[in-house]
Amino acid sequence: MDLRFTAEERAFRAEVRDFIEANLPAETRQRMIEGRVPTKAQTVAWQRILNARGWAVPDWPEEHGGTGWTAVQRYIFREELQQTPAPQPLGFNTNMVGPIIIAFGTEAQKRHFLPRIRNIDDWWCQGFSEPGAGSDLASLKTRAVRDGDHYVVDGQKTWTTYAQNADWIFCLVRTNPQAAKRQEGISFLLIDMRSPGITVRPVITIDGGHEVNEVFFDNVRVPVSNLVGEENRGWDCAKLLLGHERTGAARVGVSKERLRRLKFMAGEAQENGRPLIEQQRIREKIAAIEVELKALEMTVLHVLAGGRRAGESRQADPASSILKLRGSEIAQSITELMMEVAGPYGLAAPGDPDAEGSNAPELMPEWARSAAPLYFNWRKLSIFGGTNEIQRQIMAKAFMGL
Amino acid sequence: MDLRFTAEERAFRAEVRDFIEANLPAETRQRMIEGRVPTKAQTVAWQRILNARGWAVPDWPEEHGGTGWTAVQRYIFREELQQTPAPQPLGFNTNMVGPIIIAFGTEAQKRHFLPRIRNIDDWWCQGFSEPGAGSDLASLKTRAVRDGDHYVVDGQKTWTTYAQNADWIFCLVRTNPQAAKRQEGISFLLIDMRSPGITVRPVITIDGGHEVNEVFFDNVRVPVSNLVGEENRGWDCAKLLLGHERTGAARVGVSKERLRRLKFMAGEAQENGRPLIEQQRIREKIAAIEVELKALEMTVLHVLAGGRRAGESRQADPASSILKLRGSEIAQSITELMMEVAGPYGLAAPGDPDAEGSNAPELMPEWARSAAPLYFNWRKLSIFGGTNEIQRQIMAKAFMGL
Amino acid sequence: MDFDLTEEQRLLQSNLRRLLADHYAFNRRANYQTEAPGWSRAMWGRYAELGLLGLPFAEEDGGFGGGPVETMLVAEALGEVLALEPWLSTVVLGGGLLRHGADAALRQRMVPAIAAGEALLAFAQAEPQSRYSLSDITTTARRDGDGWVLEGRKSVVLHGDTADWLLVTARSAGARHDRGGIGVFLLRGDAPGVLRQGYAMVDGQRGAEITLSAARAEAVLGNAEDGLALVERVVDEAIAALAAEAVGTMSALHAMTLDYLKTRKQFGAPIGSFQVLQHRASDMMVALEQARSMAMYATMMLEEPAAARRAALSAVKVQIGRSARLIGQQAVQMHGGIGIATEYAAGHAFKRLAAIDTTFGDADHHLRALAAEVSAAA
Amino acid sequence: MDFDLTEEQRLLQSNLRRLLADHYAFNRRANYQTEAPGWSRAMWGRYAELGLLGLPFAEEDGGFGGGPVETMLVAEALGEVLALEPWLSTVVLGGGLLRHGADAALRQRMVPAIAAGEALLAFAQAEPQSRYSLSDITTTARRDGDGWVLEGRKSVVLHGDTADWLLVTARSAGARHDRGGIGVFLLRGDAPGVLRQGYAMVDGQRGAEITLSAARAEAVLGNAEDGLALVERVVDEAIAALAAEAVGTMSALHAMTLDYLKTRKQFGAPIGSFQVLQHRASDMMVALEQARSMAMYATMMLEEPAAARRAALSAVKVQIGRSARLIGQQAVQMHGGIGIATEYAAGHAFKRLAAIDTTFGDADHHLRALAAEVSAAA
Repeated sequence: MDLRFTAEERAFRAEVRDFIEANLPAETRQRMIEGRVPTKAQTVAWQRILNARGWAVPDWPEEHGGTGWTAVQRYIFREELQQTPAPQPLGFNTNMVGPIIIAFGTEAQKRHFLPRIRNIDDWWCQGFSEPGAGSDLASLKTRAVRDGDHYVVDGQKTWTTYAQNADWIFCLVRTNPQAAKRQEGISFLLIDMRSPGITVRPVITIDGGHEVNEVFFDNVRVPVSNLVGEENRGWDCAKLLLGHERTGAARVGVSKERLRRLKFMAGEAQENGRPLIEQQRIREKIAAIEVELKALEMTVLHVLAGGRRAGESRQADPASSILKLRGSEIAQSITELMMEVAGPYGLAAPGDPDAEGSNAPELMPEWARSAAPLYFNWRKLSIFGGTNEIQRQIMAKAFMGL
Repeated sequence: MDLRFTAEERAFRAEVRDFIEANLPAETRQRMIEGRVPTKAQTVAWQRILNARGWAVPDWPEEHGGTGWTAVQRYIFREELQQTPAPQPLGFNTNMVGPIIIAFGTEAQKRHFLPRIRNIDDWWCQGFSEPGAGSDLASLKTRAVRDGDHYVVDGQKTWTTYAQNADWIFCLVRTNPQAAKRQEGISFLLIDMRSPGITVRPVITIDGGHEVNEVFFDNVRVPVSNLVGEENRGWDCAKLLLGHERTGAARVGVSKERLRRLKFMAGEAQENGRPLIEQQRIREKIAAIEVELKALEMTVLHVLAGGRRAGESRQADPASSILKLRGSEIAQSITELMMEVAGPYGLAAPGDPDAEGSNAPELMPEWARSAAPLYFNWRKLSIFGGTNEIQRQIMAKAFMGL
Repeated sequence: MDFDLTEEQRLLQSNLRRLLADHYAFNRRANYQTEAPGWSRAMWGRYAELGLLGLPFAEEDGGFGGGPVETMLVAEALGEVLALEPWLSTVVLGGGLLRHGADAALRQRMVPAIAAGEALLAFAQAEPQSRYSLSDITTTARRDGDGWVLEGRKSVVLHGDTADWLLVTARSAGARHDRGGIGVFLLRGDAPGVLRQGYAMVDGQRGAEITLSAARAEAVLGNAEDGLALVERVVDEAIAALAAEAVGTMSALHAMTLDYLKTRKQFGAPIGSFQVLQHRASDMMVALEQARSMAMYATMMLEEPAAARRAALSAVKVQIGRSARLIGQQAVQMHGGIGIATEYAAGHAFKRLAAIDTTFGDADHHLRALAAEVSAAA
Repeated sequence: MDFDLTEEQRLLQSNLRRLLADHYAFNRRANYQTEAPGWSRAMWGRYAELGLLGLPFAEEDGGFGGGPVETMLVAEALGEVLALEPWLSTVVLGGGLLRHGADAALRQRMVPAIAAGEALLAFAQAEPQSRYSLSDITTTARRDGDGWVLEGRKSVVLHGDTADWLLVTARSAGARHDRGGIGVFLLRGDAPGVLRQGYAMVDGQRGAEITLSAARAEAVLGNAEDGLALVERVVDEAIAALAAEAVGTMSALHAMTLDYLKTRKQFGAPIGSFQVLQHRASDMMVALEQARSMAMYATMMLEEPAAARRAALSAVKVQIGRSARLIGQQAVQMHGGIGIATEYAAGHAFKRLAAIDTTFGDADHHLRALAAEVSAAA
């Protein structure tokens, strides 16, 4: 049992850090430090830099462009991206549709799509959630009816992140409404967003940002060749995603970076002419979050190194739920504290300057701008990706037999 | 709407306070300040002083010795007792068996028992809970079988507070095991604790104290004349108690007194040669509890003054649950903080010096002695009298229609 | 002790609630927000008709003689619908400064216009560096003939963009943090030297950054060096009103959440049938009741001597902040995704509650103030 | 990075767990508590046989060369059964002081006796006024010939009543709070001038108040004026051991609670079928996992330089305190009445966890220490 990083792992971290320092465009980094989401162009440009270096898809098999890194190396890579901060790989591409095509796709699908996914030649979005089917995915209603060489898709998806950027959408659709179980009769389709009959309606969130959308399908014709896996077996694809990426939800690197930002803000904000960071209570709150984040980081490393006793079999390990739960709670507590530190200026926050209803950012100090929008936006962290209530339920049922 | 006490109410408070100051034995008060439960003799002596003054049973109808006070006056009286602190009226006598006999008893029962209850000539205890029937009272199993002029009682009661002091016990017993509903077929019996067949077994709690007991009934013969109300209608009596005494559970006066004690302790305890009360974090924790207690007190006054909008009908008012919940949480948070203030000495706490396993109290400072025992003992506040989970359930079901 | 409302108070409450029910449905609120000033001039006229705008002023000044209880009732009702209009800034803040600080002549000049809905007021108190300190003032007031000329920058001024009149704190003497030397000055909003940059704040209310360059005051309220006590009193009154407004908002948000729990189905059952959400709703109910109790306490303590009043209002603000955070966050969480979509009311209530916490000192700021007064018991 | 145990470590763990399973059922623990020293001499002998007592000492001193991981495994297993014996005071505290502070001759004299179970040690550090400060020492050490004579009062000394040897901090120079001038002295427990009053502490462990009146030391560990760094190091090692012990206790308490939830019925169903209690159990599981992670972190950081080590161990103590409070309180709450009855194990685990929080500084004490180091980021 040696709980420290090895010399090789430390060297690897240095290599990654140096590469990011040398290659990440400064304005991308600054935008992210300010708490804003990178633009589509910034995300794509960075992914192409990584792809050129061979680091676009560390989690993929080497034959499809993966790096062959250990779990610890992949963790270090992700943490370095998060801490810089640099745009993270577009999850819909690299963590979702890519692995599914690798696991279930035809050779033709792999040949055509995988290189484009890696390089974000196609920006993908995810069509799973529907109105009335949030955490209860299996109750989805969007249907696809076979018509010759095509499926005809009708229905509605919601909470579709960055649909406005997307070239393609991967969807769960109902192909057999008569199936005995609700999970049966669902298929996994790849749909070109330029297809006639697709409408994207923006959903503006309370931070003023435009991240999510509703996507409507009205008689959309999808070639049968875009079916992934077997018809009516789309649930297998969905399940693959549930098992995937156990430690990413902890977002340790992101929270480290945001904590650093919080400490910067607390050095800038003043009360009675002194920086807030000098106040005992603020320091204690920061220290308390740092303790929690350290505990979370150790749990992540424990999982990565495979040393968890209960973790022999991936199925029986509650770690995913714990990491999601704590990761979101810690991230949210940082944004709460940012809001507190911003103080009155928090009320005047401009939101995403690209979004509607924004204020002139120059009226307020730069350090205070992102606090409120981030606080509001990150409420999603305990909702999306399986609510925190669902995580607690999973733990109780699956790991404690309650 | 005038949210302040009237001049009459303030004068009444002064009268009560003066009487307590003049008549409460100093050693009773000191014992309670130290966080110890008054002895049986102290409780009885004080109740007799109150009884002589005509203040033994303020909540009872005047014909049975009640004072005819308003709800606000009764609150002031109780709060003054709690804040002094003085022993509170023995609830089993004055709040439980007394009101039940008043509501359901025969004339003979009233004549015989009520004066003795008022004066604690008889010390009563309560036989409701059973092993396996904690919050689910209706599942009780102790049975009473009619045999001529007697019932023969067999079974077991548990968590029986001060059974070791008691002359009498009032019990819920099952008289008709075949009843359609579980609540039916239960009767309310008065049982002399000296009856052959009764065994009392002490249950020592983790603070080292002896407050609760198990009471075993083995062929105990109880005269039928000790049945209160109708046979098989004992649930009506139990329900009377549930509706009774809505604001007492808040324990505002007790918490005020314990907060004062906490602030005394924090003035005595030192770190680096300075009193703990000078530490910002301790002060903030105390201030936070004071805020919560003030909110609770205002809620109590609001209920008392009858001004709550939802409170027109007693049945439809969630106040009882809120008061019980917050009252117990606040009291527990004070004991937590006492434990913190006591510091290392908290570990050496002597517990109740009358109880087993006690240490020599003279080895540690007086101010630190009661912290740990009280912290341990008061865990009961969120368990007994309807757990806090039950209170939340009641609110959700009865008042929010969930 | 008496918690009952008078017949008149009941009437006021029900009339206002009816007005708001008729005109302040959530979709209309969104429309009001896009009107030129960022709120509804028509509603402002209706408030005037109903007597809201002159309510707390003395009858001899042209008001209706209402007290703290009336203000509480109005604030709570406005909070229920997340009203956008400058009632707090005009009637409670600006109006409060006039009531307690202006001489009879000035009051009698201003109050009728306020009551008629013809004068909007804003309180320009905070500065970029001042955070929650009421005495951290660098804006200066300089004697000029028999008047005053102001110089400085005021920040996040609630409804400062549309106000006809600004009430501005400025330093006529003393150093930056001194308690003495502060005056409250009345300026026309469009006076020469007043530069206003307005914006919508995160909760939909309007704010402004205001730069004063040799801006001439119309009047000073009382003594130009002695205004801090007045400011503290009026800020405490505003905290009491904010507490009541927050209670209204929390109460509406709790009700919205209960509705959602009863109608939204998941896994084949209304989500309100899940015990965890039931208990969460109970915790919200407790938090609401605590806040309501403290809003009443605030109302009751406004007439007490300054030290007791300030401590009480700090306690109120702590409780309001904590209840608001719990109720706001849990309401959003239980609504799921739609809790953070601008198309639904819940997220807006959540944001307004967050903003109220930050207005005139957040829960922690006031907790620190209370902690400073804690001492050992005998 | 490697979280796997070696084969030897696995064996140690399973042998110890087997021993405890055979001999430390809850009812036997109650019996041990009534034995003369308040714990089991027989168990102490078995620990010695298993090699626990010499484990962390170097082989050349007569030990078995174990490291922090071995100590963690032992502490966790002992925590699972709420073991009463003076392992922490003898092996971790007393033993740690000897390992890091004693010269080879003294080590080689003491260690074999410790390993054989023939020498019990206690660390007499705290004083009535010192609370959690390690440098607040008024006990004095005075040169007397070539030896030292001690005078003062030591308080709440863990297992001080039965210890054969006391390791006592005393001031040979400097003023009360000075970091310099502190030495660690070795005394026989029954030396003339040592008055010991033992008692059972709230968690069933033994404590003692010790008065030293011209008590003569057998040795001083290292320099008599320079002992604080040694004390800090050993206290950090003890915090790491306490963290692991707490993890064992929390883990057992969580398991006990799950058992209870599955077997105890109310309203016709196991109470574990109630969703609120299910989620509570999940929160306990999360708290346990956080504590476990930090116990490993503690183990990993013990060899780091003092400043990093102290900060890390403070973070550990904060997390352990918070997890312990949540798990302890919730376990009692879910057990209901029997959670606070001495006849059941849950309440004892709750009390031990509360005691661990208070030992060597509670969560808040260490949070303050961490907060002192927080600074603004660039």
